[in-house]
Amino acid sequence: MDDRAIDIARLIPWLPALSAVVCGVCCTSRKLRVLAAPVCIAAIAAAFVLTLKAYPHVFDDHGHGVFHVSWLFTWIRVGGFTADMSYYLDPLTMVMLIVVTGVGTLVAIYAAGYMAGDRGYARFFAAVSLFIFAMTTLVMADNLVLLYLGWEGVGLCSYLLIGFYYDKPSAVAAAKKAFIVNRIGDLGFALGIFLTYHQFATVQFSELFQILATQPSEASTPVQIIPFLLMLGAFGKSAQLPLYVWLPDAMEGPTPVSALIHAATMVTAGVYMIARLFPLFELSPYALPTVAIVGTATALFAATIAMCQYDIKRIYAYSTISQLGYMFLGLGVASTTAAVFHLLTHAFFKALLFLTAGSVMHSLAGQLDLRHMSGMRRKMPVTCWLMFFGCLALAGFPFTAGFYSKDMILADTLQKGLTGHSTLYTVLAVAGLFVAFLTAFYTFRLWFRVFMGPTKYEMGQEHGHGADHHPDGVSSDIKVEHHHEPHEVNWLMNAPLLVLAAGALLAGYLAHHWIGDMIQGSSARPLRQAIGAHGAAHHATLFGMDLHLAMMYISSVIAVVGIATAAYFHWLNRGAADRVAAKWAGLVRVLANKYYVDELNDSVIVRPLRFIGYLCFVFDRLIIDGLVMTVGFVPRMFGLALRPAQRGALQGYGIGMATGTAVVVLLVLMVYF
Amino acid sequence: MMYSPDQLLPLLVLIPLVGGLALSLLPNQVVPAMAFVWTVVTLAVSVVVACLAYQPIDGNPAVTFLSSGDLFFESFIPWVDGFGLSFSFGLDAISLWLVLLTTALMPLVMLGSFSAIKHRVKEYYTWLLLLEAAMIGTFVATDLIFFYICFEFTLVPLFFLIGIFGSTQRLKAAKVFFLYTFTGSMLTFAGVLYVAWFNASQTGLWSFEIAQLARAAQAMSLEQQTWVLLALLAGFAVKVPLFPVHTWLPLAHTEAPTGGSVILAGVLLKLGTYGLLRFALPMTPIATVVYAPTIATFAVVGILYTALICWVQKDVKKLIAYSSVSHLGFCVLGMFALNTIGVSAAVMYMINHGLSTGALFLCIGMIYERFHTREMARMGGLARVMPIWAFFMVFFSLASVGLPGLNGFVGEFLALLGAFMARDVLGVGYAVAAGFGMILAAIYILYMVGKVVFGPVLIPEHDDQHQPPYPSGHTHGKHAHVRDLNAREIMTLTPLAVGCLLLGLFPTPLLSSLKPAVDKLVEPARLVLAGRPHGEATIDEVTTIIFIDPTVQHGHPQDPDAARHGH
Amino acid sequence: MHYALYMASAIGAVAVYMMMPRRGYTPSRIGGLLGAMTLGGLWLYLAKALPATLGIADEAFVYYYIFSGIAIASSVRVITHTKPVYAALWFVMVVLASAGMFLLLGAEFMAMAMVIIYGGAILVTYLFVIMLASQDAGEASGEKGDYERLPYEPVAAVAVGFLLLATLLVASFNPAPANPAARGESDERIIATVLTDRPAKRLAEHTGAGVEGAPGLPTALADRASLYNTERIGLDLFRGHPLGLELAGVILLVSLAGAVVIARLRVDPQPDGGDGDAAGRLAADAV
Amino acid sequence: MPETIGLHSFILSHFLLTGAVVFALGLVGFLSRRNLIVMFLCTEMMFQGVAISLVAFSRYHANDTGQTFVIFVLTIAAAEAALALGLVVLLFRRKRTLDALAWSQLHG
Repeated sequence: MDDRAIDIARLIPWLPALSAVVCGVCCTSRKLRVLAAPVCIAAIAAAFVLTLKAYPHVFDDHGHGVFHVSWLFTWIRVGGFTADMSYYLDPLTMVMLIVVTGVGTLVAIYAAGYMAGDRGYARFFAAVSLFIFAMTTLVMADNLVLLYLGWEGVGLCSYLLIGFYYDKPSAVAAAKKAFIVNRIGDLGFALGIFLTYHQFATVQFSELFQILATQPSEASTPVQIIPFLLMLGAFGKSAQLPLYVWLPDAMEGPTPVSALIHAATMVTAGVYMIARLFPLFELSPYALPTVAIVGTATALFAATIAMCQYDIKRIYAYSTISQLGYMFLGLGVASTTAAVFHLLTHAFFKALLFLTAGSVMHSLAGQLDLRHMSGMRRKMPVTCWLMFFGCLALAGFPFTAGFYSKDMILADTLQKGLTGHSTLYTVLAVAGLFVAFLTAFYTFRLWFRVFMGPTKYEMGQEHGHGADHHPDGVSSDIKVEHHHEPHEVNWLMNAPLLVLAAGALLAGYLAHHWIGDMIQGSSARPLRQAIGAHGAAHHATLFGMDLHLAMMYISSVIAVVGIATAAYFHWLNRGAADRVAAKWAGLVRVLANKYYVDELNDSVIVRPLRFIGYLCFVFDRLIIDGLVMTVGFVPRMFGLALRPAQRGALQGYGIGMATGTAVVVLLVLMVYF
Repeated sequence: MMYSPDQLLPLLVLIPLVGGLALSLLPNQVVPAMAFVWTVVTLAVSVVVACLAYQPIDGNPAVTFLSSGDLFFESFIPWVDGFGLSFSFGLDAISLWLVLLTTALMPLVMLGSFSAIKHRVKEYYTWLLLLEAAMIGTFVATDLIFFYICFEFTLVPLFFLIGIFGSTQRLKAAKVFFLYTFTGSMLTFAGVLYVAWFNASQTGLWSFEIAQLARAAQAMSLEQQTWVLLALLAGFAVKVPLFPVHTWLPLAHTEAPTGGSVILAGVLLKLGTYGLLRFALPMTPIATVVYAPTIATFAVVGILYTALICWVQKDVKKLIAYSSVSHLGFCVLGMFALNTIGVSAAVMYMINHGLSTGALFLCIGMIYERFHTREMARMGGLARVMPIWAFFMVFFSLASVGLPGLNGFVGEFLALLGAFMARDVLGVGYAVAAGFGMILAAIYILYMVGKVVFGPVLIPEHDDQHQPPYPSGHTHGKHAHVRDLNAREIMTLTPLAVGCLLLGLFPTPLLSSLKPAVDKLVEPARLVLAGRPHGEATIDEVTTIIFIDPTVQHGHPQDPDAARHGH
Repeated sequence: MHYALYMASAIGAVAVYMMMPRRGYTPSRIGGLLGAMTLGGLWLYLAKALPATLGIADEAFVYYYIFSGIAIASSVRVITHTKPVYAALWFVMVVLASAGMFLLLGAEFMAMAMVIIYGGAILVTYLFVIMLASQDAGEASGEKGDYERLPYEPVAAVAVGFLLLATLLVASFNPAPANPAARGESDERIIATVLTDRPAKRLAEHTGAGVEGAPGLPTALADRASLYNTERIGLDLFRGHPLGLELAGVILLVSLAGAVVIARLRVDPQPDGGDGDAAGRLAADAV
Repeated sequence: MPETIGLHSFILSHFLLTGAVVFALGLVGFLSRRNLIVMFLCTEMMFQGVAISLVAFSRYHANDTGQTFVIFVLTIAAAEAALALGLVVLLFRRKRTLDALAWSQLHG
């Protein structure tokens, strides 16, 4: 096989980068603005095509996964430390690239319609292109530092896109929050990189994995700390406890952004990173359980909050956090296949859900509140059924994509619990099942509320999505229609949704085995703590069945029960829901206020820190500067005391001079006589 | 006979000096343009110097002037022979890059000042050119006294730039700036004179050649070195400025005219770090090793402390000024890691900070020129009315925050890595603590960007009280027509943006050219460290706490290369 | 002897202070008496130690007391008189008295030059200026008399002046021994070049070569003694210090030009004064 | 003639005493009198004191250069008189007073 044929993959990040520059140029002129979307779509699509072209090269002749390092140029080299612009291509990279460029293309096409007429049209596509550049760099990076570049790069794009409607203070605040919370995680990541270099003297994956393969299973303490530091970065980027707070607020961005960045791709970077560095995580006996526990806790936590939210996008945001929790659970039980599989299916159905939510929002002039809409299926039939498929997948309805992947995670967890006789994993699996029920419930709560029941709606306050961004009078036809009544969106926007819906329904079934092969051929393959490492003989059974099969039955039941419950409370008998809510008013209030975590953060971290800032400032001005000024005060006093001597009278100086002379002469005389 | 490039360095100092003096002969109208052209000429000469430095010697592309780490292009103009005084010039990679930074910033400063300075034009540009001469002189001097003369002379032009062209509190600022830094550097002068005396008493010959003094000073006892190090710190730490002697900086920065702020942040602060690099490391290696943790502690405290202060500022310029203190903390931290990575990072950081913070000051200056205010509460959402400006502002803010791909990241990351790797000197605790500075940097910069660039549009009403003493010619009635950047302003910022991006993506030509020189600087400290037994009190306690088991830690090899073989 | 000198200085200071003009009563007579007694006392005290050989004619030494007394007394009047014209005239007395002392010292040329240049030329200039400046000073301000009459910090001035005097006196009464080698290179050159062709007779008068029993002088001294004071100064000035002479001429020329320029400046009267640009304006007005 | 031999040092001291007193009195006058003209007069008096000392030394060392110096002193005094008096007249024309304190513009 010709190794260098794969080098064409090096262009994958740079096409979107070029597109970002071109779109940036488009920003400057109103005439060029319309070019931005085609350029961006073309670039991402081209990247997708390149991905497909490079795809065959990551397998050897026997179909086993191999890796290639494709060197582009020297980036940082100093004193033995090397971090180059080079790309590491293996099956895991390919999976991620397909998700990123594939979903990216679809979302970009959707956005071309969705953002039409927006004042920041070109700016949007510039940022999206930049994001694709950063994200592809992230998944293709050959070393930790380049990964970090992509990592921070996607954070930047997230910042720019959340704050896209920068006239809205809430959007700016959300953007800032996202960046800063991510930075906290990034610090952990950076320290992890330092420690990795410190311990292994390299940050390049190919070398690192080679070293790790020969590591003794009893790793030293510093080595065991590395995964915990990296984990912090992953938690920040993938919105896990306790660093999840930025993601719900990130919904201030345009909906395609929420779909692409905050659901399908960027937030899964943490999952990718742990999967990529799985050999490192395996070195510590505590790292993976921690990941699993945090993942499950996050899943549960976010799912409960999602139960009581009314904002469609926020519900999906919490749902995303919850689903990411599942992925971390999958990683935590060393089932990287399941985690990446869920990542893949989630990308499809969550992107679909966000984009359909965007369609609803689009047609209701920015209205997102569940309480102000109902029975929309008559107005927007296509959107209605597209979202239905997405909801099915999210709820884990049998044979949809989410069903397979979620199932695999839960089954692997349970298996680990049963075969290893570990109570922890059993509990986690049960909790995961409970979250599955909650997921099915809140998903369909939303769908029934929006599309079922009597047709009733209030248009949003805003003329578009976000603030009024048409002061220059540029307004599309769609915007004018807003003022009349809701409508179905055009087919430019619906076409990508159809593809996504197909993915949401079929990806699970189709990719079921493929993903396993891909992961087994990559660095994410568990070596030490693989499930069933003790051999097939210990393959656990449940109710006399193969565990995976049993889990399918269980979760199917749970999904159906969840959907049925939601149907009862939110479609057939909405009054009952209100009564239940009234009965549990306290709990509902806590959940509706997201456990008051934002308030807690504000009063425990932000305000005290800012107060310390003020204290420092005062200290700086008064004490430190004061001290310096006091030091300066002493000569000043001397000066003040001597000042009368210099009063400008000629004879005053004369007296001084004569005195000086006399004293000097006197001194000389005293010495000599 | 081949042309000798040795005379280029005196020329490099003389060009701006002569240019500055010659400006006074020109009519007022052409002064700004001529000053600009003149700095471009200087830039061209410095680029020629750089090209010659990179030229292969004897046709071997691997061997250039830079590859040995020695001084090159040395030349001497005798001065006082009896005391070994001469105007001696020489370059190594570190000074070459700093000279390039100086000469590259200067034309931009000139360009950025065209509309801001309308009165006493001639003085302004004359002082700037003299300042450039002094700064270049500081970087190329290899004679102690010559270095010191140039170092001190930088104060004079800046004193007048702040005092004449600054804003409301300019006189106080100029005075504080001058006295603060001057007092410190007098002590430094005493310290280096002591070293010169020591050298004379050892060798019987007076010499002020820095390299010779460094060789001689290494023979001093720890106590002597400590005093010398203290004296060096008195001048250079004030100049950097290192916490807690930083309080002159916010005032000076805030009150200085834009051009002055840019030069101050861009180059003058680097004189402090450059001084530490040139003197502290080679002259007092023992004291440096012993006190590196102390100095680094001050650096780290400064990083966090000033970052927190930045967050509560109301004045944009003051915020950026305080952020300089925070940033240079990273630089000092990297430097006192005393390893190749850290010191290279420190040099890289000097250049990065010069570019990005200089550019931020230019951006703020453009706002000040339009609105005559720097208060964040009075402006907002400028992205709506000045999108091009907003682009640059956000770009440079991100460079300042250390976004990978831009220049700030490389320096910051490597400085932290250097501190992290320097187990014998600093250690993990310093890197972790300084790492929180990265978070705080994001907080305050985004806070500023969020207030000024984003948010609802708020354009400051013009306020007479905030009018500078010499208002620009630009009319500013109702802000109905806030104009975005014009071509000249874009031309001012674009080179800096390109520089940030280039250094962010291709730092290696810089880093690899620095390596020989940096290795030379680090060598004395490395020897001291090599001679010291492990496990003494120098092993960082914080490391021990983080790595619960100290025995594991001691078992690990110090050297990354050794580690590679070990595993 | 030091203590006597210190004490005399102190008492003299008190005396001069008493004679300083001031508001109200000025005990100038008492001060004058005290000063005279101090000077006289000091001389008497010193006279006890007078050596046998003075170096000048014994009978002439009386004149020293006379001339010196006049010079000192006149000096005191110069600084204590409230009218500038009188001060100037008293200064003429100082000049005349010191010319007398020059005669005692055998410096006839200097004595004459003093009288002519100082007493004749410079002082007359002063008198002109005083008259020029005083003529309408009366109308300018009501406080006219104050600055003429009232001294500026007399205590400090007197204290400092007499402190310096005391030190000078102590130094004066401990002179280094006369040094024949002080004869400069110039002297040697003069003798070697100029005096070679002087009439042998005049030399002989001083060396005693032609006169029997005359005490005679060593040749070196006789060389000089054979010339008149004026001749010697002329030789010393023109042969020994030609450069200084030229410089003096240049200085005089420059000051002449300067005086002309200054005299031609036109200034606006500014009774209240107070601006720092005066010098600048002067320069600007200069033609 | 015997008087052309050097003076006895004690006699020299007498002349020096006179010179010193005249010089000191001139100094006192310069420092205390406020009339610009009288102040300059006092400086002339200080010259006079110095001149006496110089001539006495000239005799003491039997060296004529002392007297030559007096000529230079005279020259300077003349030059000073010309310039200083011109300036005094100028200052007087400006302020209409000869008070030295009228020209003190620093207020310490």
